[in-house]
Amino acid sequence: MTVQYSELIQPERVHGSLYTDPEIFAEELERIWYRTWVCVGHVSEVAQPGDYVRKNVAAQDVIMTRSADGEVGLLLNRCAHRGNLVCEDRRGNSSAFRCPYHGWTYRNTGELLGYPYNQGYGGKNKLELGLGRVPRVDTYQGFVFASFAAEGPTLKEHLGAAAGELDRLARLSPEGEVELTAGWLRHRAKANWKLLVENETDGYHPQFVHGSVFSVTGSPIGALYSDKSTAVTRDLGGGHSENDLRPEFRRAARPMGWFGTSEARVPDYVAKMRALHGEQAEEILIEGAPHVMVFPNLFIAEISVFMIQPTAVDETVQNVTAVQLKGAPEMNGRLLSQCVGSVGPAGMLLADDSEMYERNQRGMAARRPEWLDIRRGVGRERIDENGFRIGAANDETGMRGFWSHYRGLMEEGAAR
Amino acid sequence: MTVQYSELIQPERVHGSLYTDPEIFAEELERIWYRTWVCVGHVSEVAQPGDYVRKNVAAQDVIMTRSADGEVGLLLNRCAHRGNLVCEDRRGNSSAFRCPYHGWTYRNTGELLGYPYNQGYGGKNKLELGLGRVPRVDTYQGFVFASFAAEGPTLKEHLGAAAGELDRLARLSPEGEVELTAGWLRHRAKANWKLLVENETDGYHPQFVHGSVFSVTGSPIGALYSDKSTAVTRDLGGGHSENDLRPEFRRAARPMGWFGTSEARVPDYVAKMRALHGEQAEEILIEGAPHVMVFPNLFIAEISVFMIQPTAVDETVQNVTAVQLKGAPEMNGRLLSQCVGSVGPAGMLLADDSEMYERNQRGMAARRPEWLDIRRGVGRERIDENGFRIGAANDETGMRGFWSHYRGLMEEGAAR
Amino acid sequence: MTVQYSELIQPERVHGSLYTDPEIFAEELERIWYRTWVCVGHVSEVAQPGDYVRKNVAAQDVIMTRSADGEVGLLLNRCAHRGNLVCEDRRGNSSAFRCPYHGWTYRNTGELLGYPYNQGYGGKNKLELGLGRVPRVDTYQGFVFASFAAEGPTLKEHLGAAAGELDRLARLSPEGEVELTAGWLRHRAKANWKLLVENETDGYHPQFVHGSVFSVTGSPIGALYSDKSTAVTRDLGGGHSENDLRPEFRRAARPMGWFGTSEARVPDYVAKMRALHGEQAEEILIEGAPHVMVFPNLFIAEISVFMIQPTAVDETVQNVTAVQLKGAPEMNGRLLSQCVGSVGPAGMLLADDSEMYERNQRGMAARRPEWLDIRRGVGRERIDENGFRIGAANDETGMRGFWSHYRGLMEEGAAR
Amino acid sequence: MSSPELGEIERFLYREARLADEHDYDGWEALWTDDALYWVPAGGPDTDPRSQMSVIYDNRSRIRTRISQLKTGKRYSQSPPSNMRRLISNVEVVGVEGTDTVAEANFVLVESRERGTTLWSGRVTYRLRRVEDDIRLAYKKVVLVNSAEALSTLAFLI
Amino acid sequence: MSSPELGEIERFLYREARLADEHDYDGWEALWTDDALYWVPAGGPDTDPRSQMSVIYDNRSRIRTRISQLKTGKRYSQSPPSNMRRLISNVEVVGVEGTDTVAEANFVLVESRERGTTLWSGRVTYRLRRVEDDIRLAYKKVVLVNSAEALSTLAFLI
Amino acid sequence: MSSPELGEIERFLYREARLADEHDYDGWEALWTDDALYWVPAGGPDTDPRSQMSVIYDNRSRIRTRISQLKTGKRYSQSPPSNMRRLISNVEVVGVEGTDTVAEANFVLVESRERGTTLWSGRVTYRLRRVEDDIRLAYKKVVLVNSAEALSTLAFLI
Ligand code: FES
Ligand code: FES
Ligand code: FES
Ligand SMILES: [Fe+3]
Ligand SMILES: [Fe+3]
Ligand SMILES: [Fe+3]
Repeated sequence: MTVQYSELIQPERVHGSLYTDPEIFAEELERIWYRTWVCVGHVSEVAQPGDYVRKNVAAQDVIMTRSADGEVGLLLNRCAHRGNLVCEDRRGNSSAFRCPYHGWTYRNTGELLGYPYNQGYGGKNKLELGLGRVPRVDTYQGFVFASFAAEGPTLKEHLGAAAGELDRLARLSPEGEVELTAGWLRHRAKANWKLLVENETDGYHPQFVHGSVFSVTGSPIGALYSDKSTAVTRDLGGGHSENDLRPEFRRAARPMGWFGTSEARVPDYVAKMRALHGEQAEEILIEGAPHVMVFPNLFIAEISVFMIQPTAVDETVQNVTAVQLKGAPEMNGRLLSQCVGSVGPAGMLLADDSEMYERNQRGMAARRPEWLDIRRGVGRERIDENGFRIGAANDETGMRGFWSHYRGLMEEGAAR
Repeated sequence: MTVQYSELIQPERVHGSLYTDPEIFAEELERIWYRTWVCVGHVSEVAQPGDYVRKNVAAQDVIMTRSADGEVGLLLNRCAHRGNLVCEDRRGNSSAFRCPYHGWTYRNTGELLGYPYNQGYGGKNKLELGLGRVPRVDTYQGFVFASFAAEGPTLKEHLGAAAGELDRLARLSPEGEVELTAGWLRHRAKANWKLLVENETDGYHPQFVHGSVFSVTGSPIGALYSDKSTAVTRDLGGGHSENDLRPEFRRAARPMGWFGTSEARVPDYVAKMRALHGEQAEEILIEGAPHVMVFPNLFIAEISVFMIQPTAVDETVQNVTAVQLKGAPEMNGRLLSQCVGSVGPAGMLLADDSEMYERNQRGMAARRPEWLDIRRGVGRERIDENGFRIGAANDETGMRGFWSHYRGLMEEGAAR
Repeated sequence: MTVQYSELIQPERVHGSLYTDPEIFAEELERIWYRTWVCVGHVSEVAQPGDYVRKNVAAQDVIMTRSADGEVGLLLNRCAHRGNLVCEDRRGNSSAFRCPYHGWTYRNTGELLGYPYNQGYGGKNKLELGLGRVPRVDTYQGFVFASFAAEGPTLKEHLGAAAGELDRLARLSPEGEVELTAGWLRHRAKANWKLLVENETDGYHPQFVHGSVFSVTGSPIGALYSDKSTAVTRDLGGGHSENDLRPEFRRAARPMGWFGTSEARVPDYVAKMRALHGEQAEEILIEGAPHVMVFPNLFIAEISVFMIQPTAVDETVQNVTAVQLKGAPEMNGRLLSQCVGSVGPAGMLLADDSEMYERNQRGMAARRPEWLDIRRGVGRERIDENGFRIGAANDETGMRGFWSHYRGLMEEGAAR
Repeated sequence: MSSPELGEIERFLYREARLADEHDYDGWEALWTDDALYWVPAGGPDTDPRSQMSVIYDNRSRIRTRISQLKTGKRYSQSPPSNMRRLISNVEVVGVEGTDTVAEANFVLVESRERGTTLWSGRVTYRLRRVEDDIRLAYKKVVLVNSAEALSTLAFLI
Repeated sequence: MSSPELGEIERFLYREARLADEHDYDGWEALWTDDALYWVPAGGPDTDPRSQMSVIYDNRSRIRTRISQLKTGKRYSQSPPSNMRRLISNVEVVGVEGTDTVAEANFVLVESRERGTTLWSGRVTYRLRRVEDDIRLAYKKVVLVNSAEALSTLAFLI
Repeated sequence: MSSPELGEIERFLYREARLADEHDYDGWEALWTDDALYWVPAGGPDTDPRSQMSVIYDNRSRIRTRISQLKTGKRYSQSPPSNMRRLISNVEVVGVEGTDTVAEANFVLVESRERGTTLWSGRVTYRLRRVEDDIRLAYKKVVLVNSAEALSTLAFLI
């Protein structure tokens, strides 16, 4: 029988089966992952014409390419002849792909260039075949997004208010450009993808899950999510949300404080920024980077960029890399080092988050309580000056935003 | 389409799909494992207030606890907030459980004690949430049973005549109490759980499967199941059955003979028993311990206690420990030693039983014959003085009893 | 909903789901593997009365036996009592099988010989039970075929024109008999079985997939499949097809050239053949061995015999051994050596084919293009003098023949 | 008599491993002293074998029984026998107890049988004694890394 | 001071492995020199750790932080800790860099925790330095065979 | 010339393992003598390679062909190549045959490629010959523990 999402997703609680039911996972692929805009990478990963790198959209093996005329495209890694992989290497540079099985060749934009022994097809150019292309590809601040739906909201419409957060990130570069050139850690968790997404938006867990590292490093991060914090959780709409730490940073009013350092440590960077932004630089350097979850799979935690890839109802791969700021060599080494220490399989933060996702998934096997509670902060939510719903730093406002958008997509999908 | 149990389960044969069909396994969980009384452990495992130990009912991860007021309870290991495991340690002592994800705490009886930063919920004690409890928990002779059905037959009703066998076991202790304090071997078999249950009730296989160890040890056990044996297989009703070896023990009339030893070897124990039971002691010491299968998952083979846990349609974990008799130190070392030699992954008996379960499961992949035969002894069954159906020592009377009860539960479940 | 094979299988393309859908795989087992004639082995593997060897038909574990009166039969490896395996050894010689669980014994033709403690069944010979037999077993040129359908086309009818190819193979023996006595390599591929079958019939891939070994050995094989080749691909009907290389061999007109050697190297063999066949020997020695795919699972590539066993929708075991020619000791060592170098997990040819099957299966996970193209050569097919459809050496004529027969069986099965 | 040094100990442990892997039951049994103790704990490394369940807790006579059972050919959990090889590595001489030298090592064992392939691993403690100019095994404790989890049948000599 | 020879190096590597397997955090940390570098590359063996992501890239002070975190008992990814054993084999002395001896070895590590059993394997490069009459670890690089694939959580000391 | 002793043999076997693991095809081929025999039996340890199928049964010239094929870069089953490491352990010198020293060892090899991770294990017999002041490999027989089961593609140098 068909899943009743309106019953499973309620304003203050969601049902455990959403994380364990293979049928629901299959529907999510069709209604979310192969329909809405999903982030697959960044243009800086294919900087030169001919550059390519293999990426994934859920189970789809796609090749992100840079064509001769500089266009970034996404091809499906499946030969039009008999379905062989046309690309085995993880990355490289080539204007064309050659399938090893029978030697068919394709331009890196997907067009079939040729096939050996063409008389078997009545000669050259007789086949109106080519590599599958992701129907819609668009970028914002260099982040590459894919949609398998030929029609639907534009990327700008999809991003909505989240776009501004990507702008804030890019603005931290003296050249206004982020680069994701440090390669990716790929971290596998035995957990449903939504447990990762919710964790990313969750300001309630850091003091507990990350207390071990906060205590030994004397990190101030815990405090940012404490009861006293003036930081807020903001539902940006469209399933996007942010943990807005700026109120705390503004209070401290320390340029570069958001990065746990001071102007003195990164003089060239600060100089460039002040030269470029004048008065406004102070604010930029104080407010720092965003902490935003872009539905459904892009998470930016100040210095780290995560892209979530669901691989099974109970398995997810979290890809993560360090933010690199174009024109800020002084910053980039620090950004990388801090990111490497925090994220991935051995990260002092993410390893423990991942342990939580996995225990969470195992806990879901229990028959009761059937529900997950998401009511935290319902009673103290308010609407900010821009009309966004906001809660306290450790409220579940972001999750509720996620779920209402999720429910919309899943029911819409059912309707179609 | 729905499974027709009346066709699959016939008086003298059962269909192979009962052991291989995932849909049937899913129905068994609902109609048997999460409904009838299932044995999960023994009160002696949580002797002190605050003691807890993790247990399983099929796929359910439950915590067996002893509350401050001495009550034994069963909690589901799933936080009421977001479903994380609240208990990772296998055993311990604590009056409360603290979920590591956001620090919610629960009393070891399941009540929610508190949650950090309670303003997010409008203050203290605003949430009517708690850990899930197994609806019905009851004990008999210290064995702890769980039923996920809020209503239904009482444990006494469920045990019926099998209760007397547990009494017989307890009676072997000078203090009338069994203890299961030796810890558990956990033995995984790639076989459906019913192959284990049937094997436990099967007096036909020992001479063949266990001939290797009987021959090298000169064990008399084989003979107890031979054609000449006066022992009987008894259908105790309710799916329970026993291999009643007392006729043979009475014939031999050797106190402690049932345990392969003599009075002289355990003088203190025998003295205590004779002092306690007077005349009746002779009978008790001659008749020894029961050999009983309590539906669906508790098997007592004289000195060993088994609890069966289905983990998949073709995988089962058999948990086993040695009977320990309170007040009988002289016996307990011997009981442990003999048990360890016999059971578990390397046991000289059980390793070969397990090999049979697994070959049996593999054999079931064959398309024909489609059936398993359970007719053995049908022609020579009789009703004993207490109205129980009994067969010869190596007859399949117990299996037939199992299957008629199983069928009843599965059809009843369908009706509901 | 039911699968519409007429939509999935079109004249010039087939749908990717045919290789990935578990439901379709389940239907294939019923409608093809457990119905039509499947090759399981060769009589020479059970040369003596009492010889037995374990074989598989898809998931069915069968025992190929040679009875006392010399009959070759196929028994299912499942005890009629409780379904245990009755035979654990891979091969041996015995007139009977004894189930280890309760000691039931069966003649190697399946009849139940006896059961211990027979009073439990009212005495001897009271049970009309026995090991399951494969309903129909027949042989051609010593190849043993099984059909689980009690009725249906005879083996001769099933083989049709493919029978002649088996004759051609046997004819290469001075005694007119092939022997498969070299044992089997068992090669596992993470790929659907049809990807193997199609690859076997595919004359388009060798120059590309096997270019590495051709180039280093200077092998002429590549050329046989080139655009210039006069060899043909022949649809033999019934899903069978061959890559007929004889035109090329005839052109070269070198006796033993088909085997990459010359008469001088195998003088005794050639002498025997000429003595036996007189004039016709020249033709036989020039034309050599067949390269034929017998639906659904027997593939003969000149000197190697393959039997394909599907184990899951995305996993297949390819069993392979060297052709041995009775009465040709001079040839057999060479045949074995060349076969071992070419096939199996480390084979200089088959390891790369297998890599292609597996990449092909992975490629099929992509959503587009949804189809596999099988049109190659459609435009230049013709009918040969015997009424068979033939294409060029590297055309997909064989695949099209496979699919039309496959579709027939799958739709017929649906109709039943 | 001098207590054996590392090289000699390794040779002995490799021999013991080979005899077990190859099901040379008599050869393996002959390695043991009369006061032998062969222990595979369950549920963690530090249980008390006299009060807690063990996977194996054999004295010399039970070792003999175990071997005799295997030799019947009807110990079905090892008939047909497992195909297996074990690597003994990280051999450390940790001390001397009376006449015995105590050594420890890590192992992985890959077992293949019809059920499938199983990977076993853990830490072994050996007590070795020089007898004549040979070495004997007085004590072997095998702590499996997964001793706290459910185990598959372990009927071969570990 | 003479550079250590193979036997001494193996003893050291086995000790290092044991301390890590047994979660003897202080003992393990004490093995390191002050200029320590502990590196687990990601995405292949030859990335530049100063411009590319690594699984671990710890200098001495970050090693201390990592150890301190583990010692809190609230590093949940290792609390409860993994049960594990690693085999260090194929130890080769590949050269000398200044005062350090460079050795390489292969390893397999079998990890058991509630999540399940995980097999880890790879090649390790060690830089060893004689300090007083002891050996210290100046550099450890662990190249996992599956460093190009998605990895499970790796919070124990590898 | 003296036959090599254990330490020298182990160094050689570790080198051979490293060259194979690292796809140093020329280096690995150079280890072989002209009368080389490289054998991986199928269906058990004791088949007759002249009448029974083997996974690999290469004489010197076929080894050359195998290596040449790998070096084309178009041996797709190893292009891209497997990431792998093998542990060679339990090395035993079992005897001398003519000028050759016969050694045996156990191994585990963890292979990672896009298909997934595969664990290989077994027993190896080596025949080693001293040539000048180097050692050469005259014979290598690899008996896989699962040689009786269906095997995945094994196109790397085992
Ligand atoms: S499958 Fe790609 S060329 Fe044939
Ligand atoms: S999940 Fe347990 S406290 Fe949040
Ligand atoms: S199962 Fe074969 S004799 Fe009982
Ligand atoms: Fe976190
Ligand atoms: Fe038994
Ligand atoms: Fe091929």
